[in-house]
Order: sequence, then structure tokens, then C-alpha cells
Amino acid sequence: MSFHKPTFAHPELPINKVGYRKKDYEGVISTLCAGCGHDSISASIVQACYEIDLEPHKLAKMSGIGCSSKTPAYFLSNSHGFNSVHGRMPSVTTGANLANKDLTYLGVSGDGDSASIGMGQFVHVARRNLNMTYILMNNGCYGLTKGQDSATADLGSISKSGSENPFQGIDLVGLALELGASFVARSFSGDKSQLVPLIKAALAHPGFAFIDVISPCVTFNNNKGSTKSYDYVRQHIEATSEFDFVPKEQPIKVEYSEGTGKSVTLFDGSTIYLDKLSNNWDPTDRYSAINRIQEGKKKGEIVTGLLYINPESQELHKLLNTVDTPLNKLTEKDLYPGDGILDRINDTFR
Amino acid sequence: MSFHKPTFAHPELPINKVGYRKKDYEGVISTLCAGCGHDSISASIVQACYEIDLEPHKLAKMSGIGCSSKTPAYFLSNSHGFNSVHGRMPSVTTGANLANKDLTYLGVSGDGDSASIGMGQFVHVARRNLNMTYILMNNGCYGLTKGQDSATADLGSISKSGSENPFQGIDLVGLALELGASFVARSFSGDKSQLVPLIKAALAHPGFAFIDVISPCVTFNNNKGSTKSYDYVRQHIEATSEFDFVPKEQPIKVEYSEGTGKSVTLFDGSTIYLDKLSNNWDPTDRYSAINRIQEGKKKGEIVTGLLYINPESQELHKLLNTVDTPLNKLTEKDLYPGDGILDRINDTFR
Amino acid sequence: MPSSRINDLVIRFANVNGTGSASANGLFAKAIFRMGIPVSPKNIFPSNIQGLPTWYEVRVNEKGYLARKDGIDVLVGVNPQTLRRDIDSISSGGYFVYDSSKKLHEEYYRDDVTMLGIPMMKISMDHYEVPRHQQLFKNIIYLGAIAALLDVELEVIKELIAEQFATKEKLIPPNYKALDLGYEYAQNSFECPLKVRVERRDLIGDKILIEGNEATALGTIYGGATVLTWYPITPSTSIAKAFESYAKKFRIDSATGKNKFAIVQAEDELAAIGMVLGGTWNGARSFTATSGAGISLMNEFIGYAYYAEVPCFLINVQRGGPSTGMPTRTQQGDVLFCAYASHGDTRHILLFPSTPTECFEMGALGLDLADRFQTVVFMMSDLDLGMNEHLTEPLHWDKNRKYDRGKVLSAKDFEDPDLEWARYLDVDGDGITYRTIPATHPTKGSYFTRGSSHNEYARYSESGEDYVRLVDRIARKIDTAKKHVPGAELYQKISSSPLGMIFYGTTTYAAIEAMDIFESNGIAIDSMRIRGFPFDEDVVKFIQEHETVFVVEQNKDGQMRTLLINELEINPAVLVPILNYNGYPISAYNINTQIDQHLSINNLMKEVL
Amino acid sequence: MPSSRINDLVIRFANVNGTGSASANGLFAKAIFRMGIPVSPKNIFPSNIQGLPTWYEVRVNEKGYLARKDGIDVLVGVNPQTLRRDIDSISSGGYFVYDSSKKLHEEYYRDDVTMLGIPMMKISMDHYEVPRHQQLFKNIIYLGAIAALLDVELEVIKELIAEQFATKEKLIPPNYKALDLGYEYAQNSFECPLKVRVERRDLIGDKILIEGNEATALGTIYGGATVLTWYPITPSTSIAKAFESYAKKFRIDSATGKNKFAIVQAEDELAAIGMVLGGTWNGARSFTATSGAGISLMNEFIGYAYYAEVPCFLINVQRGGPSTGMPTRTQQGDVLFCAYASHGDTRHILLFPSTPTECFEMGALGLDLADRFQTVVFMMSDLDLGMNEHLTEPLHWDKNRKYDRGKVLSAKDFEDPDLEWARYLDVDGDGITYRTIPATHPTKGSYFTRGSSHNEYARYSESGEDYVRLVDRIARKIDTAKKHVPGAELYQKISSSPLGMIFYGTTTYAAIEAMDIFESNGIAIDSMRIRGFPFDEDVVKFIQEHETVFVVEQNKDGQMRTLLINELEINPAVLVPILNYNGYPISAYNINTQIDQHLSINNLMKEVL
Ligand SMILES: Cc1ncc(C[n+]2csc(CCOP(=O)(O)OP(=O)(O)O)c2C)c(N)n1
Ligand SMILES: Cc1ncc(C[n+]2csc(CCOP(=O)(O)OP(=O)(O)O)c2C)c(N)n1
Ligand code: SF4
Ligand code: SF4
Ligand SMILES: [Mg+2]
Ligand SMILES: [Mg+2]
Repeated sequence: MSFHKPTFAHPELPINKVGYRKKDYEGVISTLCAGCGHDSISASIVQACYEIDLEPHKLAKMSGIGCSSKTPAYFLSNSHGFNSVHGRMPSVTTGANLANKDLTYLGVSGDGDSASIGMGQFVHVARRNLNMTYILMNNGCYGLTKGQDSATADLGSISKSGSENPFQGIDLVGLALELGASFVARSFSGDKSQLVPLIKAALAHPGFAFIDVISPCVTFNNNKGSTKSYDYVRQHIEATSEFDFVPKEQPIKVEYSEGTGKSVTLFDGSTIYLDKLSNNWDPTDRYSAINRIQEGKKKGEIVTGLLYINPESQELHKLLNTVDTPLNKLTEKDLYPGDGILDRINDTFR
Repeated sequence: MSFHKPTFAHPELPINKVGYRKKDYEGVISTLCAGCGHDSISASIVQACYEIDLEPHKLAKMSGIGCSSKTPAYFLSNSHGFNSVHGRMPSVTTGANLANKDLTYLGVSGDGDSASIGMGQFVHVARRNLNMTYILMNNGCYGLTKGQDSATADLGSISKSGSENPFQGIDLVGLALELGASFVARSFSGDKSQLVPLIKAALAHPGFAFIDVISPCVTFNNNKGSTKSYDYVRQHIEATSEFDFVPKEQPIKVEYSEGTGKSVTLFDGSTIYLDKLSNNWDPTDRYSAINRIQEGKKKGEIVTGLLYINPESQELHKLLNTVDTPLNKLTEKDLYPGDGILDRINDTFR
Repeated sequence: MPSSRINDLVIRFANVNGTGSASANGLFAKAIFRMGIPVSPKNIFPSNIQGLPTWYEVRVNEKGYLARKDGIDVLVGVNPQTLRRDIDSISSGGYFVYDSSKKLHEEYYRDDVTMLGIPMMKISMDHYEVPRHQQLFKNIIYLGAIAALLDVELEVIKELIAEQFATKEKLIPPNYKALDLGYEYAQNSFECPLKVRVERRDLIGDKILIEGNEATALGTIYGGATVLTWYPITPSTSIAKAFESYAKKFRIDSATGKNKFAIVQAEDELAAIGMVLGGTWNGARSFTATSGAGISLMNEFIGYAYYAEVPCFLINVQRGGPSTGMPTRTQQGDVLFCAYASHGDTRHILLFPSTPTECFEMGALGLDLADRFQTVVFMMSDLDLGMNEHLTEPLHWDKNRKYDRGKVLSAKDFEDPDLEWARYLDVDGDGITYRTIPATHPTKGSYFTRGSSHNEYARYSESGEDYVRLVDRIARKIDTAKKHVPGAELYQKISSSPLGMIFYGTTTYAAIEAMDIFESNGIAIDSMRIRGFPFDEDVVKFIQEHETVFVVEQNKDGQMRTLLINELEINPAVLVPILNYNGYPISAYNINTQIDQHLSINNLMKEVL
Repeated sequence: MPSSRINDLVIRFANVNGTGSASANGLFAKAIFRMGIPVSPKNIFPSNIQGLPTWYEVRVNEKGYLARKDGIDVLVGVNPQTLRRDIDSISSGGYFVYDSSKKLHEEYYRDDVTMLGIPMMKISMDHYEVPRHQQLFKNIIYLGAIAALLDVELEVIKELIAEQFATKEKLIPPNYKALDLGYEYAQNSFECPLKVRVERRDLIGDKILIEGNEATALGTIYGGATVLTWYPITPSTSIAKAFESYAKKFRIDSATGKNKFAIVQAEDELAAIGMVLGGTWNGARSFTATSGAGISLMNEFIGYAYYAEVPCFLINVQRGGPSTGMPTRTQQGDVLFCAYASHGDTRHILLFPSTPTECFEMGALGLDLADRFQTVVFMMSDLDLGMNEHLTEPLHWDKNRKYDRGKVLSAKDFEDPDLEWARYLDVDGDGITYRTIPATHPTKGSYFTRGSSHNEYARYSESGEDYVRLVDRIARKIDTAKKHVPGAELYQKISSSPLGMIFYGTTTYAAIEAMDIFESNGIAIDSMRIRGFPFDEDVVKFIQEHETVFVVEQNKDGQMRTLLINELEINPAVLVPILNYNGYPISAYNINTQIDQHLSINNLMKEVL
């Protein structure tokens, strides 16, 4: 069941460069629980896509299965969506991307979807540096199947039923860094001011851009003792820097404190500005990121922000050396090997 | 097809504490290619099991699919073996271990088996800290299917057909450390003097003990330009320490250089001695191990040895709080809920 | 004018999920049960956690018919999202009970339905302050009103409430109050009871009201399962949950406080079944429960278990397929897929429970059969059976019953110098060979388990003859199972009609009712319920004794019918499919209509009458 | 005394794998081909890289029969591991050619076989120094000897060697020398040629000798595939290899040197098929190739593609199952599994090539059909077809042929103000609906693809009616495919016998030969070859026109027979299974024997004669 929002648009609402209002980036009304972190992330996605002047139909929304994976229905109604099977969004996105390198691919997944059944595909999509944005809506539990611990649940986190998780949690940020992912970030569904620019930068990044967004499940994992509850996250969050993303062409108006900031220019000319950087951390050095996270963990901090970016990122199509024209645009004319070729081939088998 | 070795035993061959000769730890004649690294690893397994006085029938040999996964047939004929499906050895071993905590579990796998199709199970068996030894026979290629690059093939490694691998290789040692595996080591099939004590220590370790053994494929990946060839590995190998494993009860006769050595005592009283440790590295601190590997990578070194051990390791049965009697020994007497219980249960449904 | 009926009605509650209605609705069904009247509730819920329409439908029937029935007599409509369709769904002459806190728009009125407005929310707000309480007690208020309208004994409901809050006693009075408020409002406002109503009987005996999954879990507990490895998926999840809670009650070692069981939530279904194989191979009774997508993912290991002969008990709580399909609706859609799961020539043992009592029995039996036949045994439950409460015989366990561990050799067996053992040698002629558990004996009995072809000595072999001998023996073994799976149940001593009807699992309730309806119309139909696969001789005989056999099932393609034709070499013309696959449990009416249609088209009616 | 036969023999080379024998053996088969004589080689190899027994069996037959034939006339035995069984396998009156460098033990001698000892290794060591060369040239030496013994034209072999080493010319002379050494040794030592021998003919025409997998890959190249995602598994791997090598030859943009294709070796089969779905959904022709275990693992996605209607072309090169089974042996064991793959009610399109030429055609057609029907299309090849060279018609492509992209709407279509589009609305009545590729139009045409149930507008729906409409329409769509899959091939204009024979894929060679043998014995059997599923009307008609129909296939359970019975509602009594499932290609003799047996048992012989 899905409910459509009334679509009368206020003509006075601001229009972005490609002619769309923010409303045009919305989807159908969410059927998630009131207060679910995932809905806030959807809102940030809407905001980010609107702000970077992305034509909605040039983005493809990909997901797996779970409450989180339902969200693509709740944003960007003018985009095609692919709600695949549990844990396999990365492979479908890989195929889609191979077919058309010109679109923007936005994948969303849950922690069950990515860290359990989907672990293999997560690792390999990172390894291939697929040009996509991968948003993990991380609530430490299986929302849709009613709250079981997921593999990202932290050791010792208390579930709603009162049991303590005996297993070490998997940190997909750490894993992505170890795998050499080219853009790794962490954020919180409740921190739109950080999340929106992160999503913008991720969408612009040419390669695999991973954002682990802690996104509390109000129904099953927002209790006392849970390390993924709103309260806990708010108390332990620690941003690595202030962060802004400026698309190319746009005038730069960011000011940052002398000596503590850094700017990273992306391939397409966009720029990422980081201000008030943590000590001992350089966002373009992945080992410093690993160390920064570890340091945070020892102190009980949830370190957020853009943690690592590889400005030299070579995305999959570069590695495969594919033609500039998207493969799905090639026709008989481009693909037919040519007259006489088959005869010559036949001859090699005589 | 499997060929049985003639089994006449020289009576004068030395017998170990549990009454077996080294021959008793062998298997059928290998059908692998002459010179295959995997055969050397099998030999080290035979040696290690013999030396630690393990009763062969108290060990279970587990594997997936591949040349590497065939090896359990080539050692320990008196042990039960389970040659499962491709990439799923960890789950089968988990089940087997749940059923009987008293056996020793030795899993072998290939890099295709573990780093591609089996990635998810690898990650999760590490996360659960299953009490097993996991030997990766890592040749950077798919031997049995004729030499395709595997996911552990290094970036830029040249295949036999001359093509260059465009993908970043996955380092399962790095991954295991990131996941918090409790025993992580790397070795080389050609270095028996290092490998045998490592296997002995791994078998004694109460928890998940991972040994990445670089094991050249002579037929498909031993060419010039390959970073998994015998030549390349020999040239780039760098041991983190000298290493010895001393089972409990055995008199200690290791001498190590003052100040550069370390000994780690395991739960069962066995001791691991490390001598001539690399700088800036403490084998009981996993972040120092991560850093040590990184440092090595920058210098083009293949860092080997016991890289990390958690002496506080809590294996899965501890986390699950299972009874001391193996579950497969429990009978009706232990499991029947008791007279009248079912009537009471029925009553709750009235 | 509504016709007057006692203990024969269908009531449906239309709610929004996540609003606490489930508990109030459950009280209603349980109250009917306690009044000694057969009752059959069905939950119709969305694949969602909060805010979407959900229905709870209860059939009350003193004849004991438990099938879902078409036609709603009373609809309690408290979900504005579905008002239109809820009102439309009421049978002519029925009742619509609604929240009149806000005025109902005129367009919703129906002339042929009695509209009973109760200002539920208003009453609740007048008496409770916390918004969450207002929401919750509204449900109890309508329950009170329904009690008045249908003559449900208030004392019974109160007793249930008291039991429910036994450990939170202070919640009892406000609940009582809400109940009374609703009751009184209805008494004061309408002529109570309505013409359709209930009345105490003594028809329940020692029966219980229990969900299939709960009973299944208990079956595996009594059957001696010690290892459960699983991955969450609706509608099988509650088996794992129930197993865990019973294990925590009855399987803790009193001396040490340690667990005589191990439960692992696996990373996915491939791992879950892999763990089962490892567990049973190593001699612990292990099982998993899943549905739909999980079965698809387990296919590689299913073929392995078949071919390498590793015991594997697999519970499939079927839901609407294909693909994610209708995850919260019921179907019997995986019958064919499970029977022949995995690539290559395979055949698997299937069990078909049709009541929670059978879920209990087959939950234990499945573990025995897996061990005995060293192969995959599927228990084919479904969402309707697994997740709804059913009136069923109490669970029974013979305390002297031993687990059948099958042909397992012990160290002692190996002391016999005459023992000539080979893992895959058929010494008994039944296709079942002797296995050993790891560590049985220091030097004898070890072998290599593999999914590649092998000879009797478990050695790898590429010989065509070895292969043929192996697969033929396994086929023989599965044939042997015919005599060990639960036999078909016949509903008559001897066949007496040219017409027969075959059904299984949750089509049973409706089929039995349909059979009675036919009988009351003077048409005799012989009936048989299938309980296991491979089919036993009775199934063959039953089909042979009838000209036309209707096969009633809840899938689109008549999968059981295919299985019958293929396995028993039956002429398809004999077997007429009677199908329902919209995700709702089949009704007797549906069966009757379809059979009628077939009979009249084929002019068989005459002949039979 | 050996009987004298020209161009009608079976020769088998018994080697050790990894010793370079494959190349020498291949030269033999190719030389026969070049001499204008029909030839059919079969590789019988182990699941291993080096050191185990491997056989290469070549049938030479001027009547053009290409099936494997029982009975070996000449055995070239150079593998000491298998000496005993190799010698035992020779037909009485046949020849054993062996390496007499070491004396053959007397126990190996057979009176009814001519033993031809050639000191191959000795000759080689006398003339070559490097051990590896001694090993390799030994193979060429026995090839030379065989040429003398069987009268194979030496010039033809030399020509082939010259072509093979065109770019490494200095290897030609030593090879020639080895060939001559063997040839001369045989000439000098034995009476050459033997009574079984070959002789130049002109029976090949423009046919080619090619492996099925090579042709399949070419089919997908010509069919316009741009995305290949796969995971290595025998015997499908060589499809990916061939696709890559042809793509690198014919699909490089000449201006930029960039690739007009993308090949990804996926992390496993689940990912491989997921990528295919993503690729086709996004409008690029994509496919994957796998076998056995891969199909099992792909089941979840197969159901998804069926239900969400995403095109998916999947090539299954079947091998011996179940489980890992016999990975280097051939079978047609996945027919039933593929037809109904995945949980829930499903049905998939299958293509059955029986020659490399058809592999080529169906390799292209499969891509068309997947796009047209927006569903899964399986091409059911097998190891025998895929990995052995077959004599077959040359590959042909109509240069004006357009890809059938199916019902895909363009931006222009959306400019039409009358267009009322819904993704899953059946406007044409054929069950096929119109789809859009992402980014088609800024504001129109977007939709949500999902495996959960949905309505015509691709919106999530839990309505039973929506569900039923959807699955019924998909079933209708698959029915429509009957007319689009390749029709059955009939081997006679009109049915003229009460007996019929149905076969498909690689049973074809043997079945045709068997049919001829029956005919020469005065028994007429009508024949039909199935090329596609769902079955077309011809299949129904053929079965109806015969009293008894033999269904010849290479699996244990008669899977195609099951499919015929189930889909066409055929009385099973009509269809008699003729099976072979030991992993070796079926022979005509085997078919004849089984049919004879059936006929004599059933006293049908009389009737037919
Ligand atoms: C193969 C398969 N197994 C199990 C399920 C059941 N299932 C649906 S959602 C889900 C977990 C979702 O958890 P997560 O990805 O964390 O998403 P959340 O709901 O927490 O956002 C599971 C196990 C499924 N759909 N498919
Ligand atoms: C599901 C499945 N897919 C593919 C295969 C084919 N296969 C057999 S071994 C193998 C790879 C083996 O590589 P690795 O694990 O590295 O072992 P190695 O042979 O190199 O020791 C593959 C892909 C299979 N057996 N099962
Ligand atoms: S169950 Fe949790 S994750 Fe799912 S919608 Fe509700 S709050 Fe969000
Ligand atoms: S192919 Fe490679 S991995 Fe396999 S046995 Fe030979 S050398 Fe070893
Ligand atoms: Mg989650
Ligand atoms: Mg390998």
C-alpha cells in the first residue's frame, strides 16, 4: 500500500538550476513508524538532490529489503527505483552502472541488509570502486522483522527485550577503509546539517562513496542501554570536522579557520571544505582515518563526518576501460562485428 | 579418484605422546600439481598435529571447494572430513562446533573460496570467534577453474596470460584484524619452520585462529610479474618475529633476546614465544598489528608471523553459555523437559 | 432484517497496526474459546511495522468448522484509511460497529447494514489522560461494546485480563473500567444482544488454542533439537522465538545455569542451513526454519545434503510467492519446489501438518526422519497455520519415547571384528547406510563427506558405474521413506463415491466443511488428506478407486497435483485442480463452488446424485 | 581377425592430464575433418589440473553419425595408471597401441586384441633433450604412428601443425620430425594401414568443427550483449573466456581503444545474476553463464526476475548433478529445476540447442526473448555440447537483423498525449507490458521495480485481487512465448507409426542414429526434437498422434517427460522414459536396446513390424 501526497505545488516555491522545486524530489508518503531515523535520512536525500541541481530522472534509486530499503519509495518519485532482494543491492547497482555510466546511482541499505546477508556484495562493490553512493541506514537491528540484533549492534548493547549483545559489532566504516573504499563517511540521521553536505559530496564523488548513517529505530532499538538510540548517539557523537560541499561553478563562500581546515577538489571541479579538523587526521590518508576512529572508540566516541576521500579515485568504468557512450546506448551499428567477419571466424574452425 | 599410499610403517619411527607415528597423520596421495604450495601446507599440518600430540580422530577437517579444499584428503586420514560447498566451510564448521565443543576444528580454504563467494561467512565466523583454525591457502587465483584472478590478487599483479589485475586486492589478514579476530597470522607455504609452530599455536588457541598462508599455484600463477609466485614471495617476505609455540606441560627451552621478545600464555597453559619483534608492534594490540602491516605494505614487504593474538579470547560457546558436555552427547534424559510439563504448557493455551 | 443466529458468525476488526489492537482482539477470540465455543481467528496484517491497515477476523462456529468463511456479519471498523472497503465488505444484514467520535459521512451509510456508532475515542479521552492510554483503552472500549452486542460473558474477559496482567496488577482496574465503559455504552444505546450472538457451550473439551509456530517449536524441543540456526524471515521467525523461550525455560542446566542448547542467528539462510548440516553431521539434532526466499537460497546446500546424505530438518513456513511476493499472506506455493529442490535429480521428504498438534508431532518426527534417512526433511507449514491461533488437540508426548537416531555406529560396534563398514554401503537393502559421528573411534570409522561423486567407501570417484549405483541407491532410500512418513488420512472406511477429494495442510478445514456441505446436498465425496511425501500406497489406492479426484490446494499451478501425477504416473485427466491463491485461506464455499462448476460442466452431477 | 572397415571407427587416447596430450589428440580429430570425413571427438577429463587420467575419444563415421558409440576399435594407451581398464575396454578384434619403452607385463595381453607396441618415450628421448620436450613430442610421435596405422594423411597433419605454430615458426620442424619418427616407426614395424582405417572423402561441405561454448559466446556477441557478469565454474567457464576474446577482437572502439563491452568476474553466482538484472533493467543486453551449483544459488534472483519482470538471459551448461556431483561429466539434469526455478508458482522459458550452430543462434535469440518477454530465459546447454568440438553448419548472421528489444517506450512515445502508460498494464492482451529504461524522460515513465506484490502501476499492494491479476497475467505472458521459442523439429512430414520418439539437446545425435537403425530393421519410429519450452502445439500434436512415445534424455528421473506430462496434461502411460545418466553421452545402441526391451515386453514389436 502506498499513499500519494497531494501534489499541488506552490508556484512561489524556489526553483533550482535544473528547473525543479524541492517538492519534485519527494516521494510517496512514508509508511515507516513515526520518528524512524530513516525518514530523516530520506528528507536529507531530498534536500541534497535538490541543492545539487540533479535532474531526478538521471538518478537511479537502488535498495535491498528492510524498512530502510523501502525508503526509495519516499523520495525522488521521478527517478526509477529498484527494490531488489535482501542484501543484493550492490550487484544490481553494479549491473545498472555497467549499462549506463552517465546516471547517478544512489543505493540505500540497512545494517541487516549490508552487514549480514549482504556482506559479500558490500565488500566487493567497495573493492570495485563502483561509482555510486551507498547510504547505510544503520539502526543496529532488523526493523522490518521486528527488532532482532543485527551484526552492527555493538558489543554489550541492550536490546528492547533486555538482552545484552554478546558479539563484537561490525563497523562497516572500518571495513570500508580497510578495503580501500574511496569515500568513507559516518553521520547521524538527526544531524541534517552534516548529512546533507555529505550526501552532496558523495553523489559528486567519482567512485564508491559510503556513508554509514546511524538511524535509530524508534520501535525496536531506542531503549535505554541501546547504543543506537537517539539519546545515546546524541551523547557520544563527535564530528571530525565542520564540513561543506560546493559544487563546481558555484561561488565559494566558505570561510575556514586558518591552519585547521582543508579543501579537496574533486574530478568534476566540485570542492569539499573541511574545517576544524580533528588532530592527527588527514581526510585523504586512510590510515589516519582508521586511527582516528580507533582513538574515538577507545574514548567511547562515535566519530562522524567525512573520514576519508581518495581524490585520485578510479571508478570501475575506468578500470574496465569502457567507451564513453553508455553501453545501453550502443546499437546494432556499434556492435555488429562487420561484414565478412563471421565467415572469417567460421574459417578458423575448419 | 584417490590413491592410497602403501601403509607399511617402520616400527622404529618415533611415536608421539598419544601413541601415533607421523605417518598416522598423513592422508591419501595428493592429486595436486607437482610443486603446488598447498601440498607443503598439508605437510606442515601433518607435522604440527603430530608434534602437538593430537589424537587424529579428535580433529575434524573442514573445507570448501577448490584445489586447496581438496587437501583435507591428503592429511589426517583418521579424522572425519567435510568437504562442503564453495565458500561455505565456515557455516558448516560453526554447526559442527556447536554440536561438539570438545573436538579441534581445522578448516582449510582457498582465496576464491574465502575472499569471493565465501566472504560473508568468513566475516561472520571471525565475528563469532568460533573456536577453530582457519588456514587460507592463498595463491591469488582460482586454481581448480584454471587460473582466473581471485579477489586477493594484488593490484597490478600480472597473470599468466599477461593481463594486469586492475583491482585492489583484499587482504584477509587486514580484514580479520578489523573484525577483531582473536588470532591472526600470515605465513608462506615454503616456510615450514614458521608455519608449523603457527599451526600448533592456532590449534591451541581458544577462538578463531586465522592463518593466511601464501601458497603459490605453480600451474597458473607462478609467472613473472605475479605477486604470489615463489620468487616474488621469497624476495618480499618479512617476518615480524621469530616464533615458537610450546604446549603446556612441555619444558620451556626457548631463549630469546632480552628486551625484544615476548611470551603469551594461552588459556590451556601453552605458551607462545616471540623473539626479535619488529619495532612498534605488540602482538597483543591489534591496532599495532594493523599499523605494522601497513608500514610493511608501503615498503612492499609481505609481513609474516603471528600478527595478533588476544589472550582473553572468548570463544562462541562462552558467548552462548552452553553446558560443558558437548551437545551431541545429551540424551533424552538430559533433554526431556520433565513429566507434567507439557500439560502445564497446554494449560497456558486454554 | 438480520437473521438470527447463535454461535455462527464472522466478526472482523479493522485496525491500524502498531496501535495495540492485537491484544484486545486476541482477548475476544480467547473469550469465545473460554465460553466453550469453537473459534478460529485470522490475522491479516501488512508487511510493515506501524500505521497501515490490519484486520483480525474471527469465525465463531459451534459445529466446529474452523475454515475462513466468506461474508462478514459484524465489522468493527476503527481504521479510517479503509472505511470504504470495510463497510463494503459486510454481508447484507450485517452490522457495522464504528467510532462515532467523529461523525460518519453519509456516503458511508448502507441500508442493508445496521450502523452502530460508538464514540470510542471520545469515551476514552473522557476517562484517560495519557494519549498512549487513550489509544490503548479505546480498543478495550470497543471490546466491551462487542461483548454487550454479541453477549460475550464479561466475566470471562475480565478473567483473561486478570491473567494477562497477573504480574502488573495495577493495570487491571483501568482495563476493567474501559471494558465496562464500552459494555455500558452499547447496552444503553442499542438493543443488546444482536440477532447474531454467542452463547456458552461445552464444545471445546481439552482442546487448546495455539499458533502453529509455537507448537512446532515445542515439537523440536521435545524431539531433542539442541541446535537451532536461523535467519529472521516472516512468517517463520516466531518458531525461533518460541524455541528460544521454551529452551530458556526447560533446557537450562540447573546446577550450572548453562544452556543445553545453542541458538545462532546466522548471517543469512545459506549459513543457517550450512550450520544445520555441520550440527547433524556431528551428531547434534539441529534444524532451521525459514520461508520463501530462504528456501531459494538454501538450494545448493539442500542438494548437498541429499547427495552427501547429511540429515537436515528444514521447516518451511510458506508465504505468498514468487519472490518477496506477499510476505504476510498465506500460500502452499513451495510444494513442488521443495519436493525437487536443487539442481540435478533429487527428491526430498515432505511433511504436511494441518493443525498445531501436527506441527508439534511433525516437529519432533522431522528430526527423527532426517536422522533415519540421512537426508533433507521439509516440514511444509504456512503462514495461516504458523501465525494464527488454531483450536486443536492438546499436545501429547510419550515420556518413554526415544529419539530415532537412525543408523549410527558406536565405538562398540567397531569392536566387532566382523564389522565390515563402508559409509555408503547398503547392507540392509533399504538404501540406508551406516554413518559415524566424528571422534567415534580412534582408528576406525572416519570418512570423508563430499558433494562430489564417490563410491561406497566415500572416496572420490569419477566412475559412471559408481555414480549410477550411488544415485539409484539414494532413490531407493527415499522410496523406503514412503512407509515412514505419516500416512494419508482417509475420511471414510471404504470408498463409496466415484468422486474423491484430496487436500493437505491448511486446506483441510475448508475441505472437510465442503465435504459436509456436499453431503447435506446429497452428494457424497470421498476424502483423503495427504500428510507426507513420498506418497504411500493409500494415496495410490484412493486415486485408483475414484473416477475424478479433486485436489484442493492454495497455489496457482496445482503443485500437489503435479507431484501426484509425476510420482504415481496418474492420468492427469483424473485429477481436477481446485485452487485458491489470493493469499487468503481458502473457504468451503470456494471449494464447493469450484467443484459444483466442474460437476455441472462435466454433467457428472447427475451421475453422482 | 579384425574386420575391415573404412571411415567407421572409434579411437580412444588414454592420457594423463597436464602432459600436453590434448593438443596432439586435437590434431588427430582435425586431420580427419580436413580429410573430409565426419568426426566427433569427446574429451573425458577429470576434475583436476595435473596428473590424473584423461581420455580423448574420437568417432570417425562417414555416414555422419556423431553420437558417442559404444566399443573402442583402437586404444592409444599412454597412461600406466589406467592400463588395465583401458585394455579391457577395447572391442574384441581391436587394437591396443602402447608405449613399449618399458616392456608391457604379460598379464595385460589379450588374445583378441592386436597389441602394437611403440617405444614412444624411448624414441623421444633419443631425439630430444629437454625433459619437457621429451614429454610433449612423445605425443606427436604417437600421433605419427597413428597416422601410419590408420592412413591419416601426413600432409594434412603437417599443414595443421604449420597453422598452429604460424607465429612460432621455429617449433614447426621439431614437430614435423616427431611426427615422421612415429610414422616411420609404425610403417617399419607393422603392416600399415590396419584393417580399420580412414580414407579421404568429401563429406564435410562447409561445415565447421567447433565447441558449443565458443559458438554460444559468438551468439551473444552477434546478439548484441555488452555486459557479461559471471563466476567461474566448469563447464561454463569457456563461454566467458570466448566472449572476452571475441569482444577484444571485435568490440574495441578503434578511435579510442576503449571497450564497447564490460565483463565482470563477479564474487559469486548470486552477484553475477544480480548484475545481469541491473544491466538489463538499465537497457544493456546482459547475460551470465553458469552450471549446477550456480543455478541453485541464483534461485532467489530468478524468482525476482520472473515476478518483477526483468529480462535475464542465463546460460546453463549442465553437468552431472546433484550437488558438486560429476563436474566434468555431462547430463541433462537441470531441466525440471530450471523450468520451475525459485519458490512460489513460476515457469521459465527454456531453449534447447543441440549443435554449436544452435548454440550460436540461441545465444542471440535468448537475448531477444529475454527482452521481449521481460523474464528469465535459460539456454540449456551441457558439458558434451559446450566443451567438445562438434561438426556443425557454419554460423550465419543476417547483417540486417535488428535486436528485438521488446516493448520499451522511448521519450518520444511519452510525447504522445494519448499515451496512458502503466508499467504492468496489459494493453496488448499478450500479457507483455511496456517498460521504460531509467532516464527515458524527465517527468514521465519512472516506476519502482520490486519483488513484492504490486499493482499495474508498479505500486506496492497487498490486495489479493491485484496479486491474482498479476500472476495470471504473467502466466499468460509465458504462454505467449510458446509461439516465439524455436518450434519442435519433426523428422517426418506426417506421422506414420504408432511409435514416436522425443529427444532434445545432445540426445539428438544418438536418437537420429537409433531411428535409422530401427528403420533398417524395418521398424518405423516417428521422431521429434524439442527446441523450446513452453511447448508449442506441434509437441501436443505429435504426442497425440502416437500410442507410445519414447522420451530420450540424459538424467535419472525423466525430467523432460515430467515437464511434458505436467504442462500438456498427458497420460504418463503414453510416455516411456529412455534414460542414460552415467555422465557419458548416450549412444544409439543404448537407445535401441532400451526401446527394444520395452517393445518386446509390451509385445508391441509385432504390431509395429
Ligand atoms: C532472503 C531473505 N531473508 C530474510 C528476509 C526477511 N527480512 C526482511 S527485512 C530483513 C532485515 C532488515 O534489516 P535491516 O536491513 O537492518 O533493515 P531495517 O528494517 O532495520 O531498516 C529481513 C531479515 C528476506 N526478505 N529475504
Ligand atoms: C557455487 C560454485 N561456483 C563455482 C564453482 C567452481 N569452482 C570450483 S573451485 C573454484 C575456485 C577455487 O579457487 P580457490 O578457492 O582459490 O582454490 P584454489 O583452487 O586456488 O586452491 C570455483 C570457482 C563451484 N564449485 N561452486
Ligand atoms: S520498525 Fe524501526 S526501522 Fe522500521 S520503520 Fe519502525 S522505527 Fe523505522
Ligand atoms: S592448479 Fe595451482 S592450486 Fe591447483 S593443484 Fe595445480 S598448482 Fe596447486
Ligand atoms: Mg536495521
Ligand atoms: Mg586460490
